Amino acid sequence: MTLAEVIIRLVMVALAIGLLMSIAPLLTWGERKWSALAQDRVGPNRAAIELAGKSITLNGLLYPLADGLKMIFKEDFMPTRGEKFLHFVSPWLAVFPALAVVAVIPLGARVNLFGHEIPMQVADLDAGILYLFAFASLSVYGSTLAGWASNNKYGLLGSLRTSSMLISYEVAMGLTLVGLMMTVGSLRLSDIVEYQQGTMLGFLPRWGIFMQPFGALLFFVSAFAETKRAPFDLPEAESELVAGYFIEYSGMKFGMFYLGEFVEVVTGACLFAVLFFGGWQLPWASSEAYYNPLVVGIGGFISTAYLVFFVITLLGLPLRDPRIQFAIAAGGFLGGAGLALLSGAEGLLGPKGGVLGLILSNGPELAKLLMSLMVFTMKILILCWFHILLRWTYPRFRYDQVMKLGWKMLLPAALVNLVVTGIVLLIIR
Amino acid sequence: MAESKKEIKTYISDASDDMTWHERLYVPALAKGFGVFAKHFFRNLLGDKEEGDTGTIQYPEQKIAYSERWRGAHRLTKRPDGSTKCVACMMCSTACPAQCIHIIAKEVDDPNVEKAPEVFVIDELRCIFCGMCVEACPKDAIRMDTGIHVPAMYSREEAVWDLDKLISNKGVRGNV
Amino acid sequence: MSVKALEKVAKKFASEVIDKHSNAGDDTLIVKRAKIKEILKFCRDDKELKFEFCMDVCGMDYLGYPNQDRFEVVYHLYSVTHNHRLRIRARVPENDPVIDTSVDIWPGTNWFEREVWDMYGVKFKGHPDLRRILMYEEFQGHPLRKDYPVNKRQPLIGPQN
Amino acid sequence: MQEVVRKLPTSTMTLQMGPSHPASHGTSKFTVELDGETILAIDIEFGYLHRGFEKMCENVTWTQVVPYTDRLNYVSPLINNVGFYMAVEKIAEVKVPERALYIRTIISEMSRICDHLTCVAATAMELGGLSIFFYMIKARDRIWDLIEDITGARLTVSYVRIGGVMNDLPLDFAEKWKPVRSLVLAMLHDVDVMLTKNRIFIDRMRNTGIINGETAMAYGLTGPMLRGSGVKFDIRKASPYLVYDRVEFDVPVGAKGDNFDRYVVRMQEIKYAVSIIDQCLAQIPDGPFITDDPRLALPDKGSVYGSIEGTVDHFMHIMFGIQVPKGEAYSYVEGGNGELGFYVVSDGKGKPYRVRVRPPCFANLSALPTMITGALLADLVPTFDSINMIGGEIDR
Repeated sequence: MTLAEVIIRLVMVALAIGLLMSIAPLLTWGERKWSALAQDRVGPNRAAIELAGKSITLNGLLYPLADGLKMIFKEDFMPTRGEKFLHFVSPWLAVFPALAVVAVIPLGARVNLFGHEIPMQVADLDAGILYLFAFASLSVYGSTLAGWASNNKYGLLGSLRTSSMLISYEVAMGLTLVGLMMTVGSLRLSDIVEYQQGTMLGFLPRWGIFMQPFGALLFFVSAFAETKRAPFDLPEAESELVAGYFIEYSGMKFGMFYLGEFVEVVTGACLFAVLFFGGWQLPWASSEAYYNPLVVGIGGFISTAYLVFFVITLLGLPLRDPRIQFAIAAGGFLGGAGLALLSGAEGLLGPKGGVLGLILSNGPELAKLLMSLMVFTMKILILCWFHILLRWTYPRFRYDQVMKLGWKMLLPAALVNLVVTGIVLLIIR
Repeated sequence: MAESKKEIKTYISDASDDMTWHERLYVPALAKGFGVFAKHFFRNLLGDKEEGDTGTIQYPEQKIAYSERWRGAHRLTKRPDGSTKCVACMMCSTACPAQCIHIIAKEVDDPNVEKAPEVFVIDELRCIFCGMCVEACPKDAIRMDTGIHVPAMYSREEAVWDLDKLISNKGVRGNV
Repeated sequence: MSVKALEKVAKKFASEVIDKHSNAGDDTLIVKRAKIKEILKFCRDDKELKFEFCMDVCGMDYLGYPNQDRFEVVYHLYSVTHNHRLRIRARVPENDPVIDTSVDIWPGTNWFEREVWDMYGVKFKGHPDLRRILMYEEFQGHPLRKDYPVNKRQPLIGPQN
Repeated sequence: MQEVVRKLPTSTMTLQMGPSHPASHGTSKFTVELDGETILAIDIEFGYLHRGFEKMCENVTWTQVVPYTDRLNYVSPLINNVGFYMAVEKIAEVKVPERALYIRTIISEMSRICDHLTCVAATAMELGGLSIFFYMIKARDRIWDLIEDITGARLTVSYVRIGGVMNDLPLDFAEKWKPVRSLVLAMLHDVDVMLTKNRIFIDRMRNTGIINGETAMAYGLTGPMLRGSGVKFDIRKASPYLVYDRVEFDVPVGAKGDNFDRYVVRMQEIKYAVSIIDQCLAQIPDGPFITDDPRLALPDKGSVYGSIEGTVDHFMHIMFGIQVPKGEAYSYVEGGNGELGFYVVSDGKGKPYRVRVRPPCFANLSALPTMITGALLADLVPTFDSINMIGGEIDR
């Protein structure tokens, strides 16, 4: 491994963790704000910083910050007769696996920049999906041990529910993906993404969700259950078990469970995007299309406009205002034009020397990199939004019903999906 | 009866017996429910914040207008010369279910005024804002139309409002 | 219909009846406590009466009323089938405040009788679980008796005096 | 090989839920004996909110009881007001003016809407559907705004007086009712779509907390709980009071007596309550809103300020209170949770000799052990919610 490769890997680690750690706290804000909107409320908007005599609230964007500060300085409570070591260690066990999952996820297109082959993922493992499953099952320990170590009956009930529920749903989750693995023929996540380019049947993007619609639904349900959020929030079931397995946690230890939950939401969205929504691929287009300035321009326009729109809704600005609408359009236009220019400039202007030449010669690759990153982020954000809004819509299951759903509905359905996929593949090939 | 039976029958409910097939599939009904929820989301996101659906009052910047009959903290009305209309007849303290009004009467020189309160205190912590004192007053001397809540206080003594304080309270709809 | 219910019970248990009236439209039967169980059972089981409901059981304290027992247990019965009501008041003397329970007739009277015990100190013979219900176990006395002072403080709650 | 059967030494777990527990609504405590998650036995303890309602009533005048009744079922205080004074009027044989009867019906039905909204909202919230809670509470708040318009307070209304009510309806009440009405109906539709066909919700509610009609009657259950069990008993129909015999409505009845039936019954009753208010507003006559009998009602302010008779009447009324003749009466109204009974005894001395309130949820809650034993811990939540225990009412 050369020094450059080491640096690339380190940068990738920073990028992956950075992406997770910036989206996850944002989601704690988004959860409150989006749920508030759907529930006919305004949501939190009072946290403020006094700057030059003006209080800046940023529409409640400061809440994650305030939360973090609060949790750090809050008393770290430890039940007297609890199991000290496990009580200390289990929040880490809850966060770490959730973070580790992101290592195998391709965040963007593999590019060739400045003479280096750069895969936009920390580790491109052959057995990427198996790695995912391994870490997903590790996360059971965190919550199970937390409840047990708290010496609390509610905690115990919560941890029992967690362990049985998570393990049951992992079985279903694993089986639903076998269909996809058979279709693609690889466990490597970058292969799966590569496979999802172009069109199928002439009019559909060749995405996992169209190749395996049933599998996608099943996977979505079981991945949802893995995050332990409503309607699958029986481990913490507010009204029965008060807070379930983390009832005796406070301060940053509680914060880590909380963060872990949101990290799981993000990684869940990443996984779902990679497996079923083509990862960083553009719909209908092949990955070669990233070198087409026109495609890059249109894609850039849409994704930049979306990101601007996202930021604007973050800030709570009124979307009815024509100026805001103009800003969104302008942002999209600038982004699209910039990317298209970057991609196609060398072709238009011919080769140049110096730093400009260096950038221009790497222009198409750079544009591809930026574009794919943006497309991927956009997909994640939409999925996270969907995930969070779903969480606030439904009442929760009962313990036995969730097990019944897992074993009696999801598992057989996954098997059926597997068999049908096998038959179809046999016929086609 | 049923309780005397020591043997306990454990049942796990199974609702599937009276559901239609599409209810049993979860997804259609869940999707519909999500549709309603998302409808609210987009209506509030794209709609006009001012007259939107939220109906949230940004207290303390915004305040709702109380109804005309709303019973707030008390006040004593005044005669044109600034003295209280109260004639210390004790009607209000008799009618008060919470016994929060305390009055000591005094004689006044003015021949048109029978009596006046020397001491008139209302313990606003005891008060339950039922409005019976206002009903009981034969002189329209006590009213609850100030439109103010009794504020939070640091000591119990502050909650006992005396004559001066009660006279200085203003009514929402003009000070009669 | 309603007068009939009153008359029927009064006729059947003529020896038990102390008084009866229909003031303000409420049929009232005042009885001795001895056969209260039979009376109530009759009220529930008789085809023409069929009082499925024992809507309320409450105590009364007639302290200082001469020529009558101090306590009363008042039953309000209702029949859905015939849509009529009946009030039965059973006199309970002060020196022996015990009356038969009606829990085995209507299980719903369980808590109501506990409350009467809690508030008036009338015991129900045969009640499966005669504990205090609104007050706490350590409470002294029975608060709704007329001789329990309104402003009395108990050691566990409120300021001491 | 010899077969060895080894039994693990297991024991049941006693779990104490409450008095400070989300499912206990703040004022009750369940001591639950659990085998795994199955409830073997449950003991309910309440009284944490006991403030001696009946004792207090014996020491104040007849008028001064009203504020106490506000605090019984604090979600529908107006029904309590009406119920108490109906008992007093029964003893004193008071004739209530027509308009007052209509006003009382309107406010009773508004309170019933609030009560059912709160109950269904709490059920949905504690099952995890927090959004439904917000939708319903928003609608309830709009109704409370109207109640504030009528009575001058949102919760502690003290509105009803003997022989009538305190104030007339505001002039623009019918105008203001229209948007509230459409909001309530739109909200009901939304909630209906989100819950009624939703299998997660059906699974949680169907076949949990079952009580059949016969047992329900033996336990003295009334209101939506009894009707959920299939017994068609509604005091508004069985012995119509106020103007319930002049409006058209139906009594929804469940079949199985489970939580889902009670939920459906409540949702239906909200719709009927809305229609009753509409009909009342269409029928309401003009006229006085309180009786003009000077022994019972305060004279109007004009005659108090202007005439010596009025002043004297006023003084007599306040100083000596209402004189209720000797007697006893039990009056019953259909409260949000069932039969709200007031048994009032007067010894003719100006103060109630005894005010006994029959809180509907007292009887309703006493059936909880039979409904929940053998079910799962999670079933306790919807079952307890559908009973709709109100701390102020049960603890008095």
